[in-house]
Amino acid sequence: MEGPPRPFTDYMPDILKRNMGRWKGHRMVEPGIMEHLSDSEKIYTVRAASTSNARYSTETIRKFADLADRYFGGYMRFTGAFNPEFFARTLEDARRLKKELEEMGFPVGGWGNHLWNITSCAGYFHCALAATDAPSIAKSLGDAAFKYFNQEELPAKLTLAVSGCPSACGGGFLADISIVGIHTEIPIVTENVKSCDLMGTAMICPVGAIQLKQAEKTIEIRENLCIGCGLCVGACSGIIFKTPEKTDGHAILVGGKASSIPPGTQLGRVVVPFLPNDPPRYELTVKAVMRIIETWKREARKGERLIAWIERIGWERFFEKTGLPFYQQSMDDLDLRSLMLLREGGGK
Amino acid sequence: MEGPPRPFTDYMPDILKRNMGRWKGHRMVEPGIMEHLSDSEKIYTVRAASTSNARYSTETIRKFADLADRYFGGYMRFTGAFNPEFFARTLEDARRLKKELEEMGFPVGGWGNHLWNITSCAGYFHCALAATDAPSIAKSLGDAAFKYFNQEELPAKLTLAVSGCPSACGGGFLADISIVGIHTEIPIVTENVKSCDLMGTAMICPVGAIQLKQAEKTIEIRENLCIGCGLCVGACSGIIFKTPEKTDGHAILVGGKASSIPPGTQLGRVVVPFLPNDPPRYELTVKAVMRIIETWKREARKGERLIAWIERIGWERFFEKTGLPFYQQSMDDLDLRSLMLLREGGGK
Amino acid sequence: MADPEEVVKGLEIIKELKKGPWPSYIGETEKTRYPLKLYAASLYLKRDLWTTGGYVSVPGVPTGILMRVTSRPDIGESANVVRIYLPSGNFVTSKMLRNIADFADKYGVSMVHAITTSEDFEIPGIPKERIRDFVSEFRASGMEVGSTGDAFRNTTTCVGPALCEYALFNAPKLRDDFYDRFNDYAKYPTFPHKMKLKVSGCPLDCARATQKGDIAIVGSWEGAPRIVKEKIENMPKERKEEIARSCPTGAISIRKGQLDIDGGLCIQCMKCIVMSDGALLPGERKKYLLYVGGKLRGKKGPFTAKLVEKFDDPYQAFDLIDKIIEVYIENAARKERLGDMLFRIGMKNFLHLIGKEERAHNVKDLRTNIFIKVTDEEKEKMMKELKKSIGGE
Amino acid sequence: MADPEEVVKGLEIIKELKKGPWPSYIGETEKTRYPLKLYAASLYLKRDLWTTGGYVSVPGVPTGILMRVTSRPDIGESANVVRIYLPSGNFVTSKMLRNIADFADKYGVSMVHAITTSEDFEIPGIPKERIRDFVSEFRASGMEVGSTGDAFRNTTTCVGPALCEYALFNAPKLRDDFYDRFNDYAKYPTFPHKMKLKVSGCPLDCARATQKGDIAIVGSWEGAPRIVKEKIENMPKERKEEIARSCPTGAISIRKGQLDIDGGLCIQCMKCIVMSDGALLPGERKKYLLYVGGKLRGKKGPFTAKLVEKFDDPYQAFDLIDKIIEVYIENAARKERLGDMLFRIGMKNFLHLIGKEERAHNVKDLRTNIFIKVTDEEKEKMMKELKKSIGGE
Ligand code: SRM
Ligand code: SRM
Ligand code: SRM
Ligand code: SRM
Ligand code: SF4
Ligand code: SF4
Ligand code: SF4
Ligand code: SF4
Ligand code: SF4
Ligand code: SF4
Ligand code: SF4
Ligand code: SF4
Repeated sequence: MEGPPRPFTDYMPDILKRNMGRWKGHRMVEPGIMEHLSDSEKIYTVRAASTSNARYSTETIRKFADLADRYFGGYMRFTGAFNPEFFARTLEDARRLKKELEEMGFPVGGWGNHLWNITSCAGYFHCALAATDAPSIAKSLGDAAFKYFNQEELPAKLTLAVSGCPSACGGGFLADISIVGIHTEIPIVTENVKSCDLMGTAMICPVGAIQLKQAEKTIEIRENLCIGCGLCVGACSGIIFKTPEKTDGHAILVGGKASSIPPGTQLGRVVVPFLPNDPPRYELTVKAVMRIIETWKREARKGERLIAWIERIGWERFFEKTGLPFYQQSMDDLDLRSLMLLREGGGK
Repeated sequence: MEGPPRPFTDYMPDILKRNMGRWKGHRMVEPGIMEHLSDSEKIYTVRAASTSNARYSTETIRKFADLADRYFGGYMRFTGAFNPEFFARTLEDARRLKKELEEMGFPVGGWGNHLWNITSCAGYFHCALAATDAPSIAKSLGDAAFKYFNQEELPAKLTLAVSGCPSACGGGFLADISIVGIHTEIPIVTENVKSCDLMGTAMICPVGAIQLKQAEKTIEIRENLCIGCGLCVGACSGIIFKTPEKTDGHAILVGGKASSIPPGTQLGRVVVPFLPNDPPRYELTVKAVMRIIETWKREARKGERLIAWIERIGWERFFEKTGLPFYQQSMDDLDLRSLMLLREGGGK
Repeated sequence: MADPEEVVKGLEIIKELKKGPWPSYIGETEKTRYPLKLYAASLYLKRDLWTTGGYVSVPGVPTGILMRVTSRPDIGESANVVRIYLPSGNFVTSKMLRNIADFADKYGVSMVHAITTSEDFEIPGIPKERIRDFVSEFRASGMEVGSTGDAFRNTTTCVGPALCEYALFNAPKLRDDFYDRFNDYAKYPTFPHKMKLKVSGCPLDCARATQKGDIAIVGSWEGAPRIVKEKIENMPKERKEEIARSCPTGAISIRKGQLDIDGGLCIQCMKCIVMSDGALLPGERKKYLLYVGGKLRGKKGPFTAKLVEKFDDPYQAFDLIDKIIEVYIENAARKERLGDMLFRIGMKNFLHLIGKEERAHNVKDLRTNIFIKVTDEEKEKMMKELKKSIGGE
Repeated sequence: MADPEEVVKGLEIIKELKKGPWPSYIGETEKTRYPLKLYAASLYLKRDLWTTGGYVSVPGVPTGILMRVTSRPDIGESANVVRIYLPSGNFVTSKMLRNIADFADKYGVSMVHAITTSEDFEIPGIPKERIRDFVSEFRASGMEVGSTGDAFRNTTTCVGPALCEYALFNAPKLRDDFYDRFNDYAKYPTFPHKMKLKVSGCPLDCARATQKGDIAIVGSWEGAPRIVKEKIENMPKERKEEIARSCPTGAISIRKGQLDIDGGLCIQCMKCIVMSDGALLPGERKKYLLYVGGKLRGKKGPFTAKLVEKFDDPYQAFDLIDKIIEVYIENAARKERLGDMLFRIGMKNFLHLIGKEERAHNVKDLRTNIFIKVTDEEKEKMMKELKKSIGGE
């Protein structure tokens, strides 16, 4: 059979098959432990933080398999947001699981008014296109915001996401607070360009900055038009950023969310347009993110996601209250009603 | 002295000069009669409906002058929204004034949760560019919605505006409910075009639909591009709409407002994109407007302007509740096109 | 000679428009010499019977007088219109009204257009050959014509402190002063297209400045509304709760039975104020907001005006208006309203052209894409500011 | 041979990343054969040391396998990545995990990327020459690789009714069925660019379908939420009031002590439901919403998805998806995501191309300009509908 293994029910424990569509309620017992009730049965799920970019050794994968065997007949799952999720029959079992996971280095937490997860892409770790290293930023943020994962309450759900470049594989744009890598130089064309599909490369440029020089079998980048998006760099190995160590960095965006709860689906907005890459701990970036979280925590109402709070008070006061400077790059020139229409379209 | 007569205080009654900036409060005694209080003094204003497009005979103007003489030493004013406004020293005087005005055919009303005014442009009455006749529509709406002017309460302030064409002199776009005339044909070029500033005419077209034919001393309108906006027709007498009696009509827009009260300044949105010109009484247009007013009256909360109500319930339910059909023309694509141009660096 | 069919039928139609409780302009018009047959015919034919004659300048009125040409001279005569400036706040005296009526009788068709949507009076129906005489005689009577052409059209303001306790400044006086300073721009057609300045005394914006003003000045304040102690004390608890609930930003809470307003959250929307029966009024730290780019047509259709700057004194806006005019004249295309120019070049470029930096109050929302260009200097400046504000190393 | 400076300094840097309470990927990586020195050097040098090798197709995987080329072969080897489909809902068994771990040990670097943001597993570090063997052996073990190239990338869904009482349909099952029907589009790279279908069981959208889905299916309903009588009765009055106040449209009122929900006003936002501790649940008149055009990059940056249609049965969406694919293939430019195509041609044209008429649910806001084109037939149709609805003559 081609495609994914299916039916998926073959990979589910019996209790879930029996209760499929029959669950009646759920309750967060404590961060990371959720109780699910059907008419006659009960199950606990226990979810642990994942490593940055969800990278594991086979040793750890086998330990997960062991836990699944010992607690639930060999079944477990991974959430859509990176986290390994285990099943338990009783609350005691769930708490034992939690302890075991924590001993392995995987704290249990999330759900409710907590930090649920940090997604991140491969960045320098595995990708060819990174303008910033997502995994190390994700780790630094996780350490700094850790108490919100399994201890202190926030006004509402909080998600963080880190992506190495505007492709946003790690979910830049979509989390309450997202970090997205950006290039800020105009790429240059090298000899290698000859080996690329020149027409295809020219066509990929979103602003028509690439001029095809058919005769010379090369292309030229018009500097005044190029927005440094990097699409051509990804498409053709003969186009490169020359000094990424000087020019690459990342932006902070706030206010993305997916759920229908007002104000519905939202994309993050750029509040800090550029921060330099400063591994291992990205102090300034982490400080700015923590400042946003803490201001929101102090000022928002219960149940108010980050963007709901900002919508209530307005951007001017967001900057006043967080103390973050307002940068002109946060201003989109397309900040006109037509763009709003576009951004919003129909929908939730 | 050039410009307007000034200082304006020379044209104000003493009591207003004395209390300038010292008013402490106001109270709508009844529709059209407002009491203004300063620390030590009191004044009443009485405002009457105006004719469509605020057209008066000199006979009536002189009667207004007489009223001003008899009640307040020769002083009166006109509100920014067409209405003649008189002053009175006591409530009895105000009520007498009201009676006199009503006997002249000028009912007193507006303020608070009522219909405040209907502004309208000249339309066929005096303008060369009209696609619909604003004054007769304004009159028909005034008659139909009259009870909301000085009797029944609405959820909030209501303003109506009628404009003969997209220039919107009468205030199309900006009232809670606006009617705006539209042309729906592509204009044609006649012999007279030779007398126009051809270059200027070509430049006026917002979508570049006019092609200059320097050699032949004429221009050509590219039908596929032309959006029938009529700007060229206004600019050059050699360009005309051929069968306006068949193609002209008007649209209904809802939700315009100026005040800061949430949701702030708003432009009207097109809910009925085309209605035929059907004088004298424009039954369908009037019915549609009344349907909107009555649905809003029934469904909105106290203090909720039309657009605030619509924002709360959403457009889908606006159409469900009013029963108005949703027309595809209410959906904007033009904005997106110009935005595209802009994004891709399109110039003038 | 008998009237043609369209007139006969047309007169039937307009008879209907004399009925009903709303004041009838037809009834009024019958008392004038306006060519009602022409209008009647146009309603029957469903087409406008006027054609445009443009603005023709006459001595002393460089921006021109509006010409109206009839396309059916058999049933109605061509006629032209003069626009008359009113005193600020549209205060008129009976003397002024009678004077205008006299001129309308003598030169026009005994009709006065009292008041236009841009708050002038008009006298319609003046024959072309009499315009010159009219203008000089009318001027001699102490009044002025204007509000035409590619110049400042009439500047309108709300009634302001003359009648209204919300006014944060003397809006009508500002209009007087505007004409002292900027009248040349109103008199000579030097702009790419018309320009309109509209002024409101408070954010309720009775002058619709934020909808119609190429340039708008609106009175506002900073921080919380002012609480009128005596009045708030007598307010029933439920009213207070209702007011607190109505605040869009949640700035109002009730502490110890009293309204407590967090100035840091107030967006000066006036909602609580209009609900308060005078117990709340605009705040005391006054601010004056300058907006640009509002208009209803132009090339791209209607735009609301966008906030550019907040001043401590409304007269500070005048210098910026000088700069805006300069930028408009230099950068706009022919017949391009300021708002369309703004749309074309972008708010950012506009701010830079008028010598301003972008600030949070200039945006309603922030960008979502990150195709951002930043120079090295900008980066350095950004890091400095950021470190200062959040205490980086 | 001694490590070059950038590796030595780099290893210092990453040591720091082993500290702290958040799980450390460095700690994990040290237990693998991943070239950590290469990564360490890149952090020190502040530049990515991988270069792209594109997707190279191998027999049986026409959409290709992701190639990773190192630009510093002296400190790290080139390596390629396979993406592995998981069962819907990301349910995995210990057997499956061990099987994958075995393959990662044998072919890769003993590392598993468990789970990608698009909910595959990956095994990184497979040498080019071993890919073919890997693929056939891995397939024989009962699992499939994919989610690459200009094709349907992995379709993701929330966990749905398997664990969640909000689910309005069996989202993971729909994914199974999707692959039964559409696998060819996932297997062969026939699209202009990648396509992603994301599916959420209810409007809370745990799959982030409306942010990331070129095509998104989201469970919803019509009318009011369902009230669970037993539970609502025990709810304290203040909780009820809090819930009523929280509704954005004011659909909830309290009548005779009970929650009264006006279905005509409910926008299915789920706010009341998540506050209710199970006393409110999604309504019973189920609807399935199809959105298009979401994505995070493309040519124009991030767009949220736009609502196209509401179905009574989620499987009705499949036929429309067929049509959407057809329209996408025919109309998109090379490397143009569906959302960018939509932006370019406009929602209207898109709807027409897929054989739909515009309806109120397709828009969030209406146009403000009136430069409208309407044909005579459209006018006639409009008048007919209008008369029918408001009872004109
Ligand atoms: C497990 C997971 C889905 C999956 O298939 O993997 C999930 C499952 C549930 N989500 Fe979710 N959400 C999951 C990611 C999301 C996401 C996406 C994300 O975080 O990346 C969202 C959209 C986020 C957004 O809006 O930005 C999401 C928005 C919600 C919400 C709305 C939150 C809000 O305030 O807007 C709720 C309701 C709530 O929290 O009360 C919710 C509630 C739930 C509940 C608790 C509902 C229930 O009745 O049980 C589901 C629990 C099922 C369970 O125990 O497995 N789920 N949920 C995802 C776990 C992510 C994680 O590991 O952290
Ligand atoms: C007289 C007038 C200004 C003028 O200079 O001519 C005026 C004057 C006042 N307006 Fe206004 N508004 C006047 C047109 C407007 C307009 C423009 C319009 O209607 O064309 C608006 C913006 C409308 C909009 O938002 O679309 C306007 C929005 C308001 C509001 C906000 C209403 C709202 O609910 O949004 C208030 C507050 C209220 O009604 O409680 C207000 C309140 C007031 C009060 C009653 C406030 C006060 O403290 O007294 C002012 C009374 C002064 C007086 O007695 O003359 N005024 N007001 C205008 C009378 C118009 C008329 O004849 O109907
Ligand atoms: C008299 C007046 C309407 C009324 O009956 O009250 C009026 C009447 C005309 N306007 Fe206007 N406009 C009048 C206020 C407006 C307003 C409202 C306002 O200013 O508050 C607007 C919309 C606001 C704005 O400016 O955006 C307005 C936007 C226009 C436009 C569109 C300009 C543009 O491109 O944006 C035109 C066409 C043009 O200028 O090319 C126009 C053109 C015209 C002409 C001159 C068209 C023509 O050549 O036939 C109209 C003459 C009608 C006539 O013969 O009586 N009129 N015009 C108003 C006189 C204002 C004044 O005293 O100065
Ligand atoms: C592995 C994964 C990230 C992760 O670490 O979890 C990933 C990794 C890459 N993505 Fe992605 N994308 C991944 C999910 C995403 C997502 C999120 C999602 O699907 O939920 C997005 C944003 C959503 C969207 O599609 O808009 C995403 C938007 C992109 C783009 C932008 C495409 C566009 O033009 O819109 C690219 C660039 C491209 O395709 O040309 C890209 C390209 C890449 C490449 C192949 C770039 C390259 O050639 O080096 C990355 C390989 C990294 C590596 O070597 O490890 N990736 N990519 C995810 C694999 C998904 C899967 O299992 O199929
Ligand atoms: S977001 Fe950019 S850096 Fe990160 S994996 Fe995707 S393409 Fe690579
Ligand atoms: S970096 Fe982006 S904008 Fe610049 S040339 Fe390449 S594709 Fe075009
Ligand atoms: S809106 Fe149009 S029809 Fe009416 S006065 Fe202005 S230009 Fe003439
Ligand atoms: S009607 Fe408007 S769009 Fe058409 S040619 Fe004339 S100016 Fe251009
Ligand atoms: S705008 Fe404000 S100050 Fe001016 S009249 Fe209206 S309410 Fe009064
Ligand atoms: S003016 Fe508006 S924002 Fe300010 S306190 Fe009053 S209601 Fe709140
Ligand atoms: S999207 Fe809805 S149905 Fe699916 S897991 Fe989330 S809450 Fe449950
Ligand atoms: S789902 Fe949302 S809109 Fe519907 S009743 Fe509940 S809170 Fe109100």
